[in-house]
Amino acid sequence: MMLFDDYLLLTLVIVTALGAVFVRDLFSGVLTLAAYSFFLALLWAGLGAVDVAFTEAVVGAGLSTLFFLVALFLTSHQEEVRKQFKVQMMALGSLGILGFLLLFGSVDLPVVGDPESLPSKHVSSHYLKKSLEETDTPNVVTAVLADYRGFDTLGETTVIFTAGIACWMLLRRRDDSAT
Amino acid sequence: MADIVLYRPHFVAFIILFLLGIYIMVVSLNLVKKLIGMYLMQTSIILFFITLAVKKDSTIPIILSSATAVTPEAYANPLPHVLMLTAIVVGVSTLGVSLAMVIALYRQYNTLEEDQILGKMK
Amino acid sequence: MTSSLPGFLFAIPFFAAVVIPVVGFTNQKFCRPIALGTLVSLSIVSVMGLSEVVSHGPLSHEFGGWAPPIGIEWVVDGLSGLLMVAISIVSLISLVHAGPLVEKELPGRVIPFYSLSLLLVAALGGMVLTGDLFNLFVFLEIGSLASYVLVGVAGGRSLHSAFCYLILGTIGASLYLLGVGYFYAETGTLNMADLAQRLPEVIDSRAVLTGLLFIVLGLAIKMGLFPLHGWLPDAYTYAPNSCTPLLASVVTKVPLYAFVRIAFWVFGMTTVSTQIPILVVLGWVGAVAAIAGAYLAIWQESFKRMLAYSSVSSMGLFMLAFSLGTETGFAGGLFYVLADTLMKATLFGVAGAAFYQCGASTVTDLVRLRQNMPWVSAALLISALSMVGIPPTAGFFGKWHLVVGALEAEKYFAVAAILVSSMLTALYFFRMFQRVWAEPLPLVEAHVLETPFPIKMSLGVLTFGLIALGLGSDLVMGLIFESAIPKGF
Amino acid sequence: MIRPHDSVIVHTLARVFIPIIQLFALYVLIHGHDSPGGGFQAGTLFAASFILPVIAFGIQGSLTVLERRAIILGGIGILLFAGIGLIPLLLGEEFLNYGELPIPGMEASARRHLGILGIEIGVTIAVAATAVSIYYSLRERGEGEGN
Repeated sequence: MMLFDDYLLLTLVIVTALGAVFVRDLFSGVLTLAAYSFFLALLWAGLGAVDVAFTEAVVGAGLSTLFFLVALFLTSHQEEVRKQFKVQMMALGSLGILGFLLLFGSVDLPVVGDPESLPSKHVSSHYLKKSLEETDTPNVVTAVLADYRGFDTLGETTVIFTAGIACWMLLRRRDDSAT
Repeated sequence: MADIVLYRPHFVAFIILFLLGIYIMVVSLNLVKKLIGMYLMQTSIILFFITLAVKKDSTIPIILSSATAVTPEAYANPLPHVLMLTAIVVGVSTLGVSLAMVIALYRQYNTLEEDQILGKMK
Repeated sequence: MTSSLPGFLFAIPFFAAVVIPVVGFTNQKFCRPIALGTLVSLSIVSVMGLSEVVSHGPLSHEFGGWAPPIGIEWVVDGLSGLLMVAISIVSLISLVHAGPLVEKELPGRVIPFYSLSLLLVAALGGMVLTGDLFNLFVFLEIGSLASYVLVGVAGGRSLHSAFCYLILGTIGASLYLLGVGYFYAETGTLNMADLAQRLPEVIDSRAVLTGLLFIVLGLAIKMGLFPLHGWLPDAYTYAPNSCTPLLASVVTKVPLYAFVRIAFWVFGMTTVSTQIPILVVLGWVGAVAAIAGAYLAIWQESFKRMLAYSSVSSMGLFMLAFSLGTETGFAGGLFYVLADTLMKATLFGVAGAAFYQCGASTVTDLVRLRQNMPWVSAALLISALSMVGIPPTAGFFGKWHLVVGALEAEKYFAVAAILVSSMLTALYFFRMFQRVWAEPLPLVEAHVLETPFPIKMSLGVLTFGLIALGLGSDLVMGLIFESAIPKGF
Repeated sequence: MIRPHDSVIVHTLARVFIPIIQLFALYVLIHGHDSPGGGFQAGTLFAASFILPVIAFGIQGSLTVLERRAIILGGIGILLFAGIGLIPLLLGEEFLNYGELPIPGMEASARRHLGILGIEIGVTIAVAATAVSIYYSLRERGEGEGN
């Protein structure tokens, strides 16, 4: 499980994330973010989550980078970095507490990859055992996504529909919507 | 504390990305840089969920033939994958709406820096 | 008892919200009738649902035909049925009130306004009725996206406050999702009822404790609890007047409901107050929030900003009421939530009408209200009296039950906090009374057009509702005691 | 705004890639059952294949009218999804219960298979149209609109 590629991919993900954040020019920051999404997609494919990797590569890296680039085309590329010492200290302090809370809570979490952990036994064993005979779909993730928890997917499509209406309401010119 | 780093490297990566994302969202004055931080925070939570779904030496959750009885230990846990498909799309939708706001703000105040916007609003 | 009623409770607002843009492109006049017709039928179905719950017990609906831990389940019980009725009625009145305001404020954006409002109502209904933690996150996101945009659509300052609301709201929603992830890691299930059974074995693990802390933090940001309320005053002050009655009266109360559902139904009363003493901490936070919110409201010059800070103060009162730990305290808190929904809808409706009629936005130019808008000033008078807590109105009975519950629980700091915050509320509302009624009339006779009928009717219905809720308070309290109290009291 | 790209390479490559992207999107949609893929991935690929010509060849008149109405297609996609879910509810069963879809001569699991394919198509239409609509709104610089 702890093969070499996991450590490599994790470091690549963190390095590109730091790059995307601390570079001054927004244009290269966004493109580093696209690289970050691709390495993340590779990492998830390695962890066995192929559907999520596919979606992250297409929706996460493709669509978000497209939206970022369109926004940057219409606004400015440069970011004037100014030090604001007080806010940084306050943020570092509160994030230190949040980080300690995360570490404090992580001790009892199941070890990565142990098949005896409760999430892998309780509900998901039913999905794995029964999904082929109940829904005729080999891909269990599609079966769970569309059938067992199909209502979540309906909510998810509504989320992207709400975003579509929202962008129409915020940006469209006054004349074209008065049809 | 040492075993966390050794046995759960993914979890350490999640903590780093999550805190980095929130730090940038709070501290940076540039609106687009805040959204880059938001994107990092949302994808780090997806990393946390996917590490819950991993099983030692298991394949992807696609069951081709129902002839042999299916042993759940041989396949990764499909439920977090489904949840994270939703989280990715939610992240992209929130990003779309926030970029629409950034463009509308730029159209009005001609800057992406929050302090200049506050200055012009007064 | 499985029934298809919750399915219709979701389908009615959802289908209307999706059909409106499709139909609206052909003819813009259809949007308002579809929206109002949908909300009327939603109110009727939710009242039918509540009466069925009272007579036959909770109704459940398994989506996709799968039993709960496998599929997603919706449950309508006393608490969620009551809130669903409140949401549907108040959103109906807010949309009736918003009719003329939308024509004036957002001329080119009538279709998306009605579509987003119905999506917001469907999302709030979804959050109230769902029995699945991740389903609640999905509807939380839909509702949040709709309310970010409804706040920011007036452009200029409201855009910046909407952007801050979006950033803080996304942090809150992500913290909630993280908390759900910790629960899933420990118990392997997402269904609330199933989680409640599986929690006692893992209750002392640190992951569950941090999961609960993250969920409380995330929902506290969403509901605008005092230390994390930064987005609320700007958002409600600069939001367009057609959207504030709906936003201010219901949107912050649904995350509070989600916290109550998780704390009392999933964790149970005893674990939340003794093993993980989160209720005690939240009691103190609520007390501080009630006093601080009321104190900050005194110094505000803009009327809507004063109301925003009074919303922060009443959110503190709700958290205080639910953390008292006695049945009357819980029931009093729930009754005060219903009363506050009506009060905030009326007050923000009056603010919107005042701005629409004569451009009055600060407390001092509310005096024009008295001069040429008798209906609206009557609504302002009654809702302000109800906020202060004068007998015939619902506000008095709400605060009365809160004080009785606090005394029963022997939590004297809570009693002190309720009384001090009520006095501060009385202070800034009497200051407003003095400005509006005691000041001499301004000499110049401003030409003011007659208040349009939808605004007069909606403010009238809300004011009548306030008094009816006050007089019928024992009926509502009886309903709450009978079907909305969690086990373990 | 975004002028058509002037280099020939982009034009020819775009002309080559657009049909391939659409074919791949159809493959992803149809094979969502037994290989990774499904509604969202296929919808986003379709959106990419609609946005690429606008970037490469600039904005033609007809395309702008289509893009302005894209949100309606999104609504129709969601109505297809929710409509398939509503039929069982109207028959007295649960919402989204594909086993009860009134398709004669099929047992429940085959009906569910069809129901899943149906909603994947609905999701693909919704996501493709809404992504194009969001792209159009973001790119649309209303001159002097300054709300």
